[in-house]
Amino acid sequence: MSNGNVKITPLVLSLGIISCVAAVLLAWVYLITEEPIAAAMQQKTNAALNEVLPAFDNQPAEETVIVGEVKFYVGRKEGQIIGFAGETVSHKGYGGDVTVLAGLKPDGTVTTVLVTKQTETPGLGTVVAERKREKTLSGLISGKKETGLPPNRILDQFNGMKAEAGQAPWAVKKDGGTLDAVTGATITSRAVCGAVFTIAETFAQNRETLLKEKN
Amino acid sequence: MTIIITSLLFAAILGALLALIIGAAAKAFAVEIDPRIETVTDMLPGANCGGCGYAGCADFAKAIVGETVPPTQCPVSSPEDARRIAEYLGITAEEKEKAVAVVRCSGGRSTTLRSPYNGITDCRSAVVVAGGAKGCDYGCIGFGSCARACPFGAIEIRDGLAVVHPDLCVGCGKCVDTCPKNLIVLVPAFVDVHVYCNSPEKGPVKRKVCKTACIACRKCVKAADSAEQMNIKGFLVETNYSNPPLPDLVEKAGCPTTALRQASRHAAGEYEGVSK
Amino acid sequence: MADNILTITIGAILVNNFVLSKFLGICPFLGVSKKLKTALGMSGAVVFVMTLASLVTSLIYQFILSKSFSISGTVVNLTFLKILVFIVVIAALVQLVEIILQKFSPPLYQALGIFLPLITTNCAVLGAAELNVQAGRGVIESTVFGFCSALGFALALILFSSLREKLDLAKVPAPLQGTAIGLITAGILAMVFMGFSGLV
Amino acid sequence: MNLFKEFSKGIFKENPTFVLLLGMCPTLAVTNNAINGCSMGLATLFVLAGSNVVISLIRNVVPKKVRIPCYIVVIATFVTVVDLLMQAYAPSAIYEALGIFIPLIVVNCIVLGRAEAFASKNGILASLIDALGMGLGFTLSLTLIGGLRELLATGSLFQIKLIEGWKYSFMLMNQAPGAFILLGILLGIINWNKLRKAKKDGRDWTPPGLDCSQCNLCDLGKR
Amino acid sequence: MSDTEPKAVQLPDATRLVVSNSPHIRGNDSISKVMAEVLIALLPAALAAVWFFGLHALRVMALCTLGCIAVEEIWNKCAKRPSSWKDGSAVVTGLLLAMNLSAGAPWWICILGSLLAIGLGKQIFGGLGYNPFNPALVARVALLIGFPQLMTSWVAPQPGAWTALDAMTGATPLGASGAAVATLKDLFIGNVGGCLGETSALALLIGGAFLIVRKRIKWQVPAAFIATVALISGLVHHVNPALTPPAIYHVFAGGLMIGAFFMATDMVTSPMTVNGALIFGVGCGLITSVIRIWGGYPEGVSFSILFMNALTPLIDRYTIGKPFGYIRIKKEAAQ
Amino acid sequence: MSDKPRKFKGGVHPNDSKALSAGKPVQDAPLLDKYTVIIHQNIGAPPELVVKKGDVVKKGDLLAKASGFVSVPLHAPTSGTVSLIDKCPGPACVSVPAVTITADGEDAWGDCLEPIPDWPNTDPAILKQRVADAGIVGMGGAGFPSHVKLSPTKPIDTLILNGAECEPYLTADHRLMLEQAEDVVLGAAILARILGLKTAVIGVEENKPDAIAELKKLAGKYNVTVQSLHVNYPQGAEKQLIYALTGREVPIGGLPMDVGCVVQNVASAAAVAEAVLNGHPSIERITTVTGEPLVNPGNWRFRLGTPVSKAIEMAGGVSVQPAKLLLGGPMMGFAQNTLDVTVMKNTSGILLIPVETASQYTAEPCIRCGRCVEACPMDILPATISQAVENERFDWAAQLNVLACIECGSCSYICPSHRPLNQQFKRAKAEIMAARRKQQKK
Repeated sequence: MSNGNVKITPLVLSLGIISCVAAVLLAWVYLITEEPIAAAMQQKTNAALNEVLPAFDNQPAEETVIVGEVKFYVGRKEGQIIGFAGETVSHKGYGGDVTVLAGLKPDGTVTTVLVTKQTETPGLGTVVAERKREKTLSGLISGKKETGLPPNRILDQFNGMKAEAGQAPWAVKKDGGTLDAVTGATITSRAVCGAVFTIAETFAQNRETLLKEKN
Repeated sequence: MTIIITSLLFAAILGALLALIIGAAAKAFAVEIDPRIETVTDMLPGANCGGCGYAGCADFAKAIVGETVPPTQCPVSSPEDARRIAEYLGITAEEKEKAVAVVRCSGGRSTTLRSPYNGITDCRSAVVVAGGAKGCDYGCIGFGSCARACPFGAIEIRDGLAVVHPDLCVGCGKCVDTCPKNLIVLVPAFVDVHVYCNSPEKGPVKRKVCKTACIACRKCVKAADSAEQMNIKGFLVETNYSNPPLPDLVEKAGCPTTALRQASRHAAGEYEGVSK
Repeated sequence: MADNILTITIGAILVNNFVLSKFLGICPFLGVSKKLKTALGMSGAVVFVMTLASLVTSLIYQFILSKSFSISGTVVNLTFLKILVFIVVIAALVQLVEIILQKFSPPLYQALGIFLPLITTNCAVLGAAELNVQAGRGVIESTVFGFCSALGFALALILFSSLREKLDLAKVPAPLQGTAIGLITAGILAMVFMGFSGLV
Repeated sequence: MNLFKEFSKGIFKENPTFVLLLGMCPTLAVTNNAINGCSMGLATLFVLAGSNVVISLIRNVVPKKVRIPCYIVVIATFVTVVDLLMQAYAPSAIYEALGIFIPLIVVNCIVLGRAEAFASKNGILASLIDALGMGLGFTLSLTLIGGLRELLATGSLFQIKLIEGWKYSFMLMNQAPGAFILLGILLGIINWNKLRKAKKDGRDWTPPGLDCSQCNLCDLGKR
Repeated sequence: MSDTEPKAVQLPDATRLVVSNSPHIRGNDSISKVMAEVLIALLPAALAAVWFFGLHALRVMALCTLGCIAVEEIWNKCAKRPSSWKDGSAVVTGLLLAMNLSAGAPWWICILGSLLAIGLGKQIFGGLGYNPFNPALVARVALLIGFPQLMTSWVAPQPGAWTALDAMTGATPLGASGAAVATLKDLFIGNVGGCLGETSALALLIGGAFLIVRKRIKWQVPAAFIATVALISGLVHHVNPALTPPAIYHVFAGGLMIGAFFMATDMVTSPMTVNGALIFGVGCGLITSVIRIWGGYPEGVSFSILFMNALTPLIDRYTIGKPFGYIRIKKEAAQ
Repeated sequence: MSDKPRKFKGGVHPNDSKALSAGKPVQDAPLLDKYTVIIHQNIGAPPELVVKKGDVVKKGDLLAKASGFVSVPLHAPTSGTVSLIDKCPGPACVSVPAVTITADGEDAWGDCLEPIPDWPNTDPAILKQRVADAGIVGMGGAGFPSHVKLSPTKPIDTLILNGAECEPYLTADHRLMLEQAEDVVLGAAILARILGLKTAVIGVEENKPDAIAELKKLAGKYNVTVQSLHVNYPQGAEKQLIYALTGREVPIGGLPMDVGCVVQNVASAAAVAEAVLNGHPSIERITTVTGEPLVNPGNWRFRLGTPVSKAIEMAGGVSVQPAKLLLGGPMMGFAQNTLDVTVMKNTSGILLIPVETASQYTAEPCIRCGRCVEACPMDILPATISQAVENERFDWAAQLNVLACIECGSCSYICPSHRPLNQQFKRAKAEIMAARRKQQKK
C-alpha cells in the first residue's frame, strides 16, 4: 500500500464537513444551554448571598457597587440597608483564584465569610475554604435536619472583626499575625485572609459613600 | 441563528485548513508500510520467545514477509499455522518436523558424584567455579538455568538434574544456549529413545563418578533392528536421529547402566535418579 | 510581571507539578518511563510542543475565541468552541512539527519523532491550554506557563524513569510488579513534591 | 448473547481502568470521593457512547489519513456538549470539582482508543454496546476508587459519614499521593488474584508491564 | 576414618570438601552488625528523648519498634519469605520512625506509621536493599500529609518528669521569631518541643560522630547537608532578618541533625560514591532551606531527603568515578 | 625512592594467619615413587608432549616442548619411566591431561641445559632463550610464561620483582626471600640485563622485615633496590604493585609494559637464577602447606606433580575435617574437591580452611553500604555491577567496566551482605567475552 498519490480533496471535504457539522451542533447546544447556565450561576450567587446577608427583600445581585477590587452587593429590607456582601477574587490561591464573599454589617463588622469559588487542593486547601455539613448515617436515618451555616474554623475567626481604613493587613501566624492557618494550607489561608481584609478595609474606606448609595 | 452561521464558517475554515495541511504532508512524505506484516504477526503465536532467531514475533513476521525466512522457522506454531501463513503470502512452506529438547545427562544427585557447593545457584555462574563442582566434567549441573530460560515451563529440575517434559516442550531451543555444558540438543519429537550421557571419557572413568553413564558396551547397538540405528562415537553411543530405533529397543537392549532411556518415561520419573 | 513569571515558573515546575499534583499527562508518564533514554526524548518533545501549543492556543483564544463581536445586531462569542478548536489545533500543530522536523532537522526528528504522535493525546498539552484560559493568563504568561509545566513534567518523568530503572532490579513481590509498583512509586514521588507546597 | 459479551467485557475482562490501564489521568484526579468519580465516569460514558456511534457511522466515509483528526473532532464535540450540559444542569459543586477534567475527556485514551480499536471496525449497535460496557466499567471503577479514597480519608461514603465521632481525616488519601498509592495497591490485589488463578490453572501469567503496550494509538509500546 | 590404624596420618575426607568461588575467607561484617551500630548511635538521642519527654517517649519508641518488627514478620509470612527482623533493619526503621513522632503521638499513629514505613516504604519494593526511599521518612511524610494538625502539635519538654504530657502549639524555633521560642542552649541540649529525635542536637552529634568514626556513614553527606543549610539560611537572614532566624537556629533546631546524620546517610537510599554523597548532601540542604524559609510546611528535612532519594539513581549514574587505569585509555584513544 | 612503605587505593586487610608457617624453614620434600605432572601449566598454548608411555626419562628431561611463543616446555621432575599418559584432576576441578612418571629412585639429572656463569657478559637474547627453555612461568599464581613478559613491544624503564605476597596464610615467597635471597637478587639482576635495564625494584610487604633486611644486605651488590610496601591486600596484584611503586596506572585491558614496567614474581626470579647459573629447568617450587586443621603446617620444596594428598601427609595430616581445600591463597585460590590434584609451577600454597572461617554464607540483599566501592582497588562499582549481573544485564555490566575487575575478591571479603560478588564478576566477564567472540565471528 503506497500513499504517494493521496487525493487531497476528499480529505479536505471530509474533515471540513465533519467540523461544520460539529460546529453547528455545538452552536445549537450552546443556544439551548445558554440560559440555564446563566440561571444556574445567578442561583448560586443568590444562595451565597442568602447565607451572608440578613434576611433581605430586594435583589442584591442586581444592586451592586464596584469599588476597587471589591464588588459590593447591597442588602435591604423594606428599603433600609441592612448589610453588605463584599466579593473579591484573590489571585494568591494555591491552585488558582479564590473568590471570597464576606457579609458586613453596615458598621463594617464582618458577619460571615464564604469562599464561593476555589480550586484548592482537596482535603487541604479546601479545609480552609469549605463549609460543609457532614451527613452522618444516623442523621440520615433519624431524618433530623440541621440548619444554619456549617462552621469552619478558619473562616469563622473573621466573624466580628472590623477593619479601620489604612490599617496594617491582617495576617496569619506564620507571617507574624494573629490568625490561625491550616497546616499545609498556609497559602490558601493567607489568600482568604488577604481577601477578607481587602473587603473589610475597602468597606471601611468607602463606608460613607456606600451607605449613601441610592438610599 | 447568527451564532450558528458564524461557528459554521469558523469551523469550516479551520477544518479545511487542517485537512489541507495534513493532506499535503501525507502527499509530500509518503511512508510505505506493508500491511501484510501486521496480519502475519497476528497469525504467529505471539509468545515472543525468540526461538526463530528474531527479536520477537513482529520482527519475525517482517522477515517472513520479506521472504528471507520460511514461516516454518517458528518453533512454536504448528505446521498448519505455518501453512496458513504461507498460503496467505502465496509462498510455499516446506514442512518442518517438530523438535524437542533432550538433556543428555542422567546424573541426578543420587547417581553421580558431587561436591558440596557454596555460591550462586545458577549453572552459568557455577561453571566459572570448579566447573560446577561435579565429579563428571560433562554432566548436568542441575541449578536450573535452562528451566528458568524455558518460556513454556517444560524443564523441571529433579534431584539436581534437568528433565525435559517432551509433551510441554515446543522445541524453541532457548535452553540450548543457556546450558554451559552444552548438554541440550534439539531432536525430532517422534523419537523417544535417547542416550542420556554426554561424557566422551572412557567407560571406567565414567563409572567411577556416575552410575548411569553410557559405558559403550554396545548392547543397544547389537539389539537394534539395524546397525545404523545407534551410532558409536568414541566411548559414547548416540541415537541416529535420521534412522531412529523404536521405543522397544530400551527393553530389548537392557542397558546395564540405564543410560539408554525413553524420554517419556524419563520425564515420568521411571528411572533411577529421576524418580519423583 | 517579573514576579508573576517567577511564581509561574516555580509553581508549574515544583509546586503544581503537572504529573504529580495535577494528574496531567499520566499516560506518557507511565508509558515512556521504562528507560531513561526514552524519558529524555519524550521530555524534549513535550517541552517543545507544549511551549508552542500554549503560545498558539493562547493567541487563538485571546484574539478570536474570547472576543465578543457583533454581527448583524447579535452578539457572538465563540468561547464554546474552545475545546474543539484547541484539540484540533494541537493535533495539527503536532503533525506540522513532525513534518517540519523531518524535513529540516533529521537528527532532531530521530530523537523526538517517535514521541510526537503520542503528544496529541497527552492531556498535559490540552490541560495547559485550558488552565491558561481558566487563569486568564496573557500570551507571554501562557507561553511561560506552558514551558514551565512541560519542564515540571520532564522533571517528574526523568526522576520516575531513573527510579524505575532501579526498580527493575528490585525483587518486587510478583503481584505488585509492573504498573502497580510504578503507581506506588509515583505516589511516593507525589508525596515528596507536596513538600514544595506553599512555595508560591 | 454476543452483544451481552461485548457489554460485559468492558466491566470485567477488559475493564479500562484495572485491566487496560487507560484513562489514568481522570482516574487519579477526580476520584477524591465517590460522587466525583461517579460523575466523571458518567460524563465519559456519555462521550464514549456518542462518539462511538458517530464514528461507527462515518467509519467508511472518512479517508484513512485524516481518520484520527476526524475522530478527535467528533469526540471534542461530544465533550463540549457534556461540558455545556453539566454547566447548565449539574450541581455546581460537582462541575467545579471535575474542573478541567471534563474538557480533558477529549484526550482520554479510552475514548480515542475505543474509537480506533472498536468503533472504526464495527457496526453501530456493537459500537454502542461496547461503549456502554466500557463506560460503565470505567464509571464503576472510578466510583470504587473514589469511594475507597473517601472512606479511607474521611470515613464517609457518598459524603455520608459512616463512622461517627471519628475526628481525624487521613488527608493523604484525599490528595495526589493517595490516589497513586491506592490505585497501585488495588492493581496489586487484582494481579494477586489473577496470579493465584493462573497458578491454579497451571498457566504462566505476568502482571502487565508499565508501558504503552495497551494503547494502540501509536506503536511506541511495541518498540 | 582411620580408627584401625591410629598412627596413620589422617587425611581430609575429599567428598566433604566444599567447592566455592574465591575469596574463601570473609570479613566478619554483617548487616546485623551494621544495624546494631546504628542503634548504638541512636542510643544517646533515645535517652535524651526519654529524659525530656518521659515515659511517653519510651512508649512511642516501643510501639514503633515493635510495630515495625510485627509488620515485617507478617509481611514475610504472607509473602512466604524468610524471617528477616533479626537483621535489625526493621528495628532501626522503627526507632527512626519514633524519632520522627511527637511524644504525644497516639498509639494508632505509631502502628499506622510502622505499617507505612515497612509496608509502603520497604517491603513493597522487595525488602531491605531495594527500597528507593527511606522507609521511616516515607512513613513520616505520609503521616505529616495525612494528619497535618496531629503531626505538628508537639509536647512540651519536661526534663526528668516521667509522666507529664503537656501539649503545645506548633510554633517552632524555625519561624521568623525563632529566638523567642527557645534559647540556643536549650536547642543544643534539647530542651525544646518537637519530635523525639528533633530535640537534642548534642545527643545526635554524639551518635553521628560515632557512626562517622566507625565508618558506617559517609561524613560527606551530613557535612554538605548542614553546611548548605547554614550557608543559605545565613545568607537569607543576613539579607532579610524578618524572614528567617539566624543560621545557628537552622542548624540546631528541627530535624536537621537527625536527618543529616541518620536519615540522609541511610545506605540503601543514598549515593554510593563520594562525589555522589556530596551532591546528595548539598541537594538536601538546598531543598531543606527553601522549604523551611519559603515553603508551606514548617520543616523541610524529610521532604528534601526523600527528594534526593528519588534523585539518587541519577546521581549514582552520573557520578560513577573513572576506574583505575581509565584515563590512559582515553589518552591513547585521543592520540 | 623514599623508604616509606608504598600503597595503593582501596584494598582490604584480612587477618593474614601467616604465623602458622612463616617461621618454618623450607624443607625438601622426600622423593615419591610417582609424580603426575599436569601438562598444561602455563597461560597460553599447552606444550606438545614429546614422550610416550614406557619412555625412560631423567630428571630435567623434556616431557613436552613449547608449542608456540606463548607456551613453555615441561620437564621431568625426577628420573623414571613414563607409566601413564591420561587425564587427572586439574586445579579447576576439571580433568586435564597429565603425564605420570614412576620414579626409579635414583633422581639422576639428565643432560641439562648448559650453565651460563658469565651471565653479565652474555647476550641478553641468549639469557632470554634460557628463561624460555627452562619453562619458567609466573610462579605467583597466574602462570604466565616469563619469557613473554621479557619480550616487551614497548619501551621498558622499570623491572619490578613482586615479593609482596599479600595473600593471607602464604609464606612461600617469604621463606624464599629469606633463605635464597641471593638467588632472588641475582635473578633480578639477570632479568634486568635481559631487559637492558641497570636496576630492578623488589617490592616486599613490610610484614616481612627479616626478608627485607636479608634482601637489602645483597641489594647493593647487584644494583637492586628493595622497597617496603604497605600491608594491604591485593598489594601483590600486578597493577596495584606498579601503582604503589611507580604511581603509574596500567590501563584497563592493558599490560604492565604499557606503562614501561615488567613485573616478575620473586620465585620466578629465583628460578631464573637457577636456570642460568646451574642450568636447571623449572621442576620444583616452594609451596606453603598450611591451614588451621593441619597438624604441622610448613613450607616445602615440592617437585611438580606431587599429589596434594602426599603434601598433606608431609604436613602431618589433619586434626579435624577442613571445610575447604585450596590451591593458592584464601583470597584468590581455587577450591578443590579431590586430594589427587598435583602441585604445579604456580602452586604457591596448599591451604586447608577450617569450617569456622570458611565463607559459607547465604547472600543477603545489597544494602548499598559502599564498602565494596571503597575496597575495590580498581575503582569500579561492585555493588551496581552485581545487581546488573543478577538480572543478567551483561551489557550494563560491561558499561560499568566489569572487565577491569582483577578478581581479587576484596569486595566479596568486605561485603556485609555476604554477596558472591567475585563469582558474579567472573561470570559477567565470561559472558561478555563470549558475546564479543560471537560478535566477531559474525
